[in-house]
Amino acid sequence: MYMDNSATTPVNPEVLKEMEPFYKEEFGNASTLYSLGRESKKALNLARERVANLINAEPEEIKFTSGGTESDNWAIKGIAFQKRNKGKHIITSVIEHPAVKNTCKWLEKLGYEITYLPIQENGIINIEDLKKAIRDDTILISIMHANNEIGTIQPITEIGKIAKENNIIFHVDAVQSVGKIPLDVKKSNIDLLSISSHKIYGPKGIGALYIKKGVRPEVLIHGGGQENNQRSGTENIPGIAGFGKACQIANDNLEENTRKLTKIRNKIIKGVLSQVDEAYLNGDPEKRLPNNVNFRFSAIEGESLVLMLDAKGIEASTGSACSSQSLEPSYVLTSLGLEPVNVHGSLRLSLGVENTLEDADKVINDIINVVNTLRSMSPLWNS
Amino acid sequence: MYMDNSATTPVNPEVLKEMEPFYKEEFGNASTLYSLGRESKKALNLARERVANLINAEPEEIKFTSGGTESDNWAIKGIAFQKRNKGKHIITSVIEHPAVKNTCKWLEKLGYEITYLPIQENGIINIEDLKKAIRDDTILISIMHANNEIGTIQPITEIGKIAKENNIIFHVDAVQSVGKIPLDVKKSNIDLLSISSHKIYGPKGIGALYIKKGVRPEVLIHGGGQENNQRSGTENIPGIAGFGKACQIANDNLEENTRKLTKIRNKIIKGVLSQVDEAYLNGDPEKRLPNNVNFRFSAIEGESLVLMLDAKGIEASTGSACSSQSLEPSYVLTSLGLEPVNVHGSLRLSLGVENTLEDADKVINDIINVVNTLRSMSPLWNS
Amino acid sequence: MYSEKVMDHFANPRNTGVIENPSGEGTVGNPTCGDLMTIYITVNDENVITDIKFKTFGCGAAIATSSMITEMAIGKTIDEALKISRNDVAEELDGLPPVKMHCSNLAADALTKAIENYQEKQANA
Ligand SMILES: Cc1ncc(COP(=O)(O)O)c(C=O)c1O
Ligand SMILES: Cc1ncc(COP(=O)(O)O)c(C=O)c1O
Ligand code: FES
Ligand code: FES
Repeated sequence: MYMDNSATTPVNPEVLKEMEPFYKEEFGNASTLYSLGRESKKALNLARERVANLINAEPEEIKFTSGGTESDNWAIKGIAFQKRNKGKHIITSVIEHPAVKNTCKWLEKLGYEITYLPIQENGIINIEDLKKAIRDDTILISIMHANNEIGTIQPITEIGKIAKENNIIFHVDAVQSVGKIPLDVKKSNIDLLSISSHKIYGPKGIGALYIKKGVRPEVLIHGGGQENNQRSGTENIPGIAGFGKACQIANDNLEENTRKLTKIRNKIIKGVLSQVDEAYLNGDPEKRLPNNVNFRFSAIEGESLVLMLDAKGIEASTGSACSSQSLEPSYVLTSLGLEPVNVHGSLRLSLGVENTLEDADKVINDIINVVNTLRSMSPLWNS
Repeated sequence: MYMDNSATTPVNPEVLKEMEPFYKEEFGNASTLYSLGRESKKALNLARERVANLINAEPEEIKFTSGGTESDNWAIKGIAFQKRNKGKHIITSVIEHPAVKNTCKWLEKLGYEITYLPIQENGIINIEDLKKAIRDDTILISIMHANNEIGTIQPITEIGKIAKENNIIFHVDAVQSVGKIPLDVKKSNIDLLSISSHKIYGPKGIGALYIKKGVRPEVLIHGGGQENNQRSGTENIPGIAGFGKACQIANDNLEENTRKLTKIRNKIIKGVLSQVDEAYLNGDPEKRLPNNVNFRFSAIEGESLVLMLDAKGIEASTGSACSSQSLEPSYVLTSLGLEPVNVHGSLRLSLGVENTLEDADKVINDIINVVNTLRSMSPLWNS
Repeated sequence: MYSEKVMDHFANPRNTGVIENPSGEGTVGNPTCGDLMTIYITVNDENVITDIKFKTFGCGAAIATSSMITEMAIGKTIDEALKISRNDVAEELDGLPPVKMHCSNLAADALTKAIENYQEKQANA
């Protein structure tokens, strides 16, 4: 029972079918003269339309990249370089994905100033904080749509309005939200938006940056002039075709999946919180992705929790220090105001379209058992 | 009859087989705790070894990227940024791929100085020119191994020796040569080397940068810390696994393919030059890739040549101005000293492992016919 | 990530729990990641460890090394047990990932502390 869909998803069989011809018969380079390349060209155009449709953009506003990380890097560095004469101040939040956070850290080394907006107890930024942070030399606001750990959804339409009023470029990392909740780049006044294919049942190694017409971030990857001279490199046609198909499927099933996943999510949350002592939900109970559950349990550690659930056939993840290479607890969870010892016992379940209400029963039971087992050997647990 | 393998290659069926499990059952993220990610991790390690073996590097010196273009950008910008306090002078050649050339042009905008070494009539740089170009503030030499249009092979071992003596980082764009001719990063004193998967029967959208132990170009794509903190982004496991397999196959068959392709290549060259009037070979007859043929024919234009060959079932390419988006003739061919009018009639055939000696017969015949047809309607041709 | 032996000791930890009125007990915290481990021992008149139990709040490696060290220490004299080094524990488990080596330190330190606690009690008796 795979419940780590925020890390990555399996590829939908229909997506794979869409990709296959481009590995073998239709492998031609999209920029060649001869007929073999024509199908590639068509696939490229179709995929561009499908990605655009999912976020209400125009096809020519979609540029393909190697994934969400590259899209984030391109958007932020691209604007930082392009607007360096206008200003060097960027506003972001403390809970952005490392692709945004570490890009900002690098820009700090180059002399940029970054404001990292705090989050409230529910994981959401305070709009007043944003307003106060804006300066004359602010060139970019980069705020994620939904957080990858706690699933909280930021008020991007309000933010977009403020950005527009202040004539500041607005970038949204929508890697976790795209295809899961409604998203409209026009309505939300978004200038740049990052998407990744492997979070929505598409292949890995492909993503896109939506770039609003008229916005021109400096190029990150120079070369042969593909993607309208904005992102070079021979186009990954199978990947692009698969990504496009994944977007179309996500679009067609958005409402139904939301309804279904919300039910499963709420069942798991209710089941665990009502049956496990000292269990809490991280993040906002309402303003969260339909597929995200993030618990914390006192007196136990997340890596062992995840490993024991794995032994029971459930794949999940944790923000515990022990599970990271750096032995530091999740900065998203500590930003919520949690003490490191409480971050220790965190558990993220990120549901996928294949999960069912029966899965919820199993996972609730297994969590109860595993938490009890670990607590029985914990020196911090006295019952 | 596909003869445009320098643009891109079909994916080898064995490569595709290697990739398939990672789309479906073994789709797990390589950095997860649970068992599902373990196979991904293993695949990552195996691929790293296979790529390393092909160029006599150590596995940990291989970093996966989204392709040759990204590798070139990373190598050059990475050293430019890292060494900016040591100097801002870079040496490259006039016939580099746009991924190198346009990266250098961008660095010029940032205040770097670039020396573009000329080439001799045979398409190869003069080592004396290189020696003379070196300055105290030279931080990088970036010279391609084999050229993508005319297939000429640069003396990288001599260049590597000079770079080492002068304590200058040496980057090689080996996208066209890797897997086709022997390459030894240790022997040639190479610090950075770009590879692309889709030129050697691997999937598109994946490549690698070899980074010699101790060399530390600034990171191009920041984020979650994958690839030992040097190239972030969720790893494209199917792509990486396929790329690794392609490298292993190329390695196992290197000598045999070289022998076979050289024969076909020489047969085509001899057949065409001896039977077509005013036909010439661009580039060096000896120091060239076993799979590269590049002709020029007077009084005709390349786009029509390619389209007519396509109608006869042969896929090829040209450096003609008419075939490019910018309507400029190939700078590689003009760098050889050719007048634009002579570049017009250029034709590149890049052979693949599937080509046979019989294919040579067909292509010779078709070229003769097509050249005759086009000349019969050319005002420049009087016979 | 972990060896089969680590996973075995993690999934089926030996000697978990508390000894009431132990001969010695030692608790150490892990400054690196904030984990906690307590080891309880019973020692007989010949200075042999006859019973040992642990409680651990920590990762898979912390639990496995706790379990492993109890098996390594039981039946040994306290002098022999004091010689069990941090590396011995990791080796006995067929190795640990480098980032997890500090967890085996935790186990060895907790055992040492429990033995020292026993020795102090003896000295004060
Ligand atoms: C919010 C967010 N942004 C960016 C990324 C990076 O995307 P990718 O893995 O495609 O590089 C991820 C996922 O890892 C993510 O969850
Ligand atoms: C010499 C050379 N360098 C770089 C590249 C770029 O590689 P990729 O298409 O994988 O980005 C190519 C091919 O397009 C090439 O021929
Ligand atoms: S107890 Fe934290 S890493 Fe082992
Ligand atoms: S003749 Fe048509 S583009 Fe050159």
